[in-house]
Amino acid sequence: MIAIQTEDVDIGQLINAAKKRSTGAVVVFDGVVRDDDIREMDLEAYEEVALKELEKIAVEAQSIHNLCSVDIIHRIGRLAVGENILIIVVSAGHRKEAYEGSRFIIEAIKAGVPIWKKELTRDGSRWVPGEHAHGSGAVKH
Amino acid sequence: MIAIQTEDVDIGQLINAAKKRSTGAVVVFDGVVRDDDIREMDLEAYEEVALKELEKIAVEAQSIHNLCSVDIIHRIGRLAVGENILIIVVSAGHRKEAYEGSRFIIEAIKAGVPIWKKELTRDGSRWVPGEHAHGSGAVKH
Amino acid sequence: MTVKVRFFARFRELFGGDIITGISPGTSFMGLIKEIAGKNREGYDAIFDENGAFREFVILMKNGKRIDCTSATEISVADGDEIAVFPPVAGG
Amino acid sequence: MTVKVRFFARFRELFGGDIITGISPGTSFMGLIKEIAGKNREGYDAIFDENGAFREFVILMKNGKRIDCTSATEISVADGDEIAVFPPVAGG
Repeated sequence: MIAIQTEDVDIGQLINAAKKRSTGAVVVFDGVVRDDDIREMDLEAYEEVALKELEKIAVEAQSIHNLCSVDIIHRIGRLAVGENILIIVVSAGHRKEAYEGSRFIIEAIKAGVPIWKKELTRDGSRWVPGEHAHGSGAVKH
Repeated sequence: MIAIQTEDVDIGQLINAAKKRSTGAVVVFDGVVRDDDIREMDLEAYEEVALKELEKIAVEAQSIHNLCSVDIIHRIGRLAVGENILIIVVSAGHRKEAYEGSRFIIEAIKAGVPIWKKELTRDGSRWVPGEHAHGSGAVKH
Repeated sequence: MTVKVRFFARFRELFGGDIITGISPGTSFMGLIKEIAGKNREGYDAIFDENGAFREFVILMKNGKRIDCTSATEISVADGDEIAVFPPVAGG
Repeated sequence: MTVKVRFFARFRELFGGDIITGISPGTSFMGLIKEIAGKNREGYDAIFDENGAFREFVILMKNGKRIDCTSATEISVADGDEIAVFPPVAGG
């Protein structure tokens, strides 16, 4: 399941579905709204493009890291502190592949998928700066 | 929660409990019985010692990798293909700490916690060789 | 000939999201954005520097593919194109 | 004076788990294990090599702490000690 959606997902169910006969390790990454003195977070995506990029990243991760399965659910909309933002579930034969595949996916998302976050603080709001703060003049993708 | 037990756990519940105000990332490792042409797996532990070592590893991981929380549940007894063997849930402010803390824990468990696995195949059984196949003459611990 | 220009995040707040606009044949990517941005001083300054070049962090897409800012003057837009302009991504 | 000797995994299968045994004062770690293992040819061969030294992979513990195989002749066991002998761990 690759999705950009407002709804949360049941991680336990995703883990169960990720298990294949050849699965020896499942790694879950759950990105959560952290309380950096904020009330809530507002997430926005260039949805059609972001979804395609998530699908591409999933295929790449699966092939490079020999994964049995990949799920990526990125939430958008208004989220409270503690809510899930991004859930990545990967399964693999062995732990090394599962950890590295999971990490590959989150780094690729941070680097290039058109999604933005705005933190709503007590007295206003601020856009979260990207970790890769360069535009197309500098980015290889 | 640090435990060696026969019962399974609800990973979704562990994830929820792992979220603190300062949590930005939760990483779950779920080690699963892989179908290496086996029917089931039998797990055995030197329980009192293994539990103490898991507790020590959790404390170390928390301090080295700045984790908000650590859960380690290692199951023992008879497990079928696809069942959870080991569940590690860590939470941290940021993803790097969460991934590295999780990996630190699994590697430490593989290296030194007195737990053994026997695979039950169609025609017999075999003990799973450890990844660190040296006794106390060689191991630094 | 019409194209859709989409702004996201901070730029969406400045320009108000999607803009559908008529263009004349041969309009360059750069020309199109300048024309739209020119109507909004704050928006213009967010995207272009004092020399009228795209600010280094600005990301451009044409039909879902990234466009190098430096080639924006050479690339022309065609009927039905979807153009996107946005600041650095921050998903995950 | 009694001690408890615990075997795990393959060694448990060979020796049958926990053994509580009386020892005489000054018995070394090595002496204790050899005495128990000597009653079981297959078990003895699993733990000791042809020179009577612990096989390289054998792990020893006294009261939950690892003991270096090479010092097993010098270390003596005392009343109430819990000794453990096991093959390489394979948890996780």
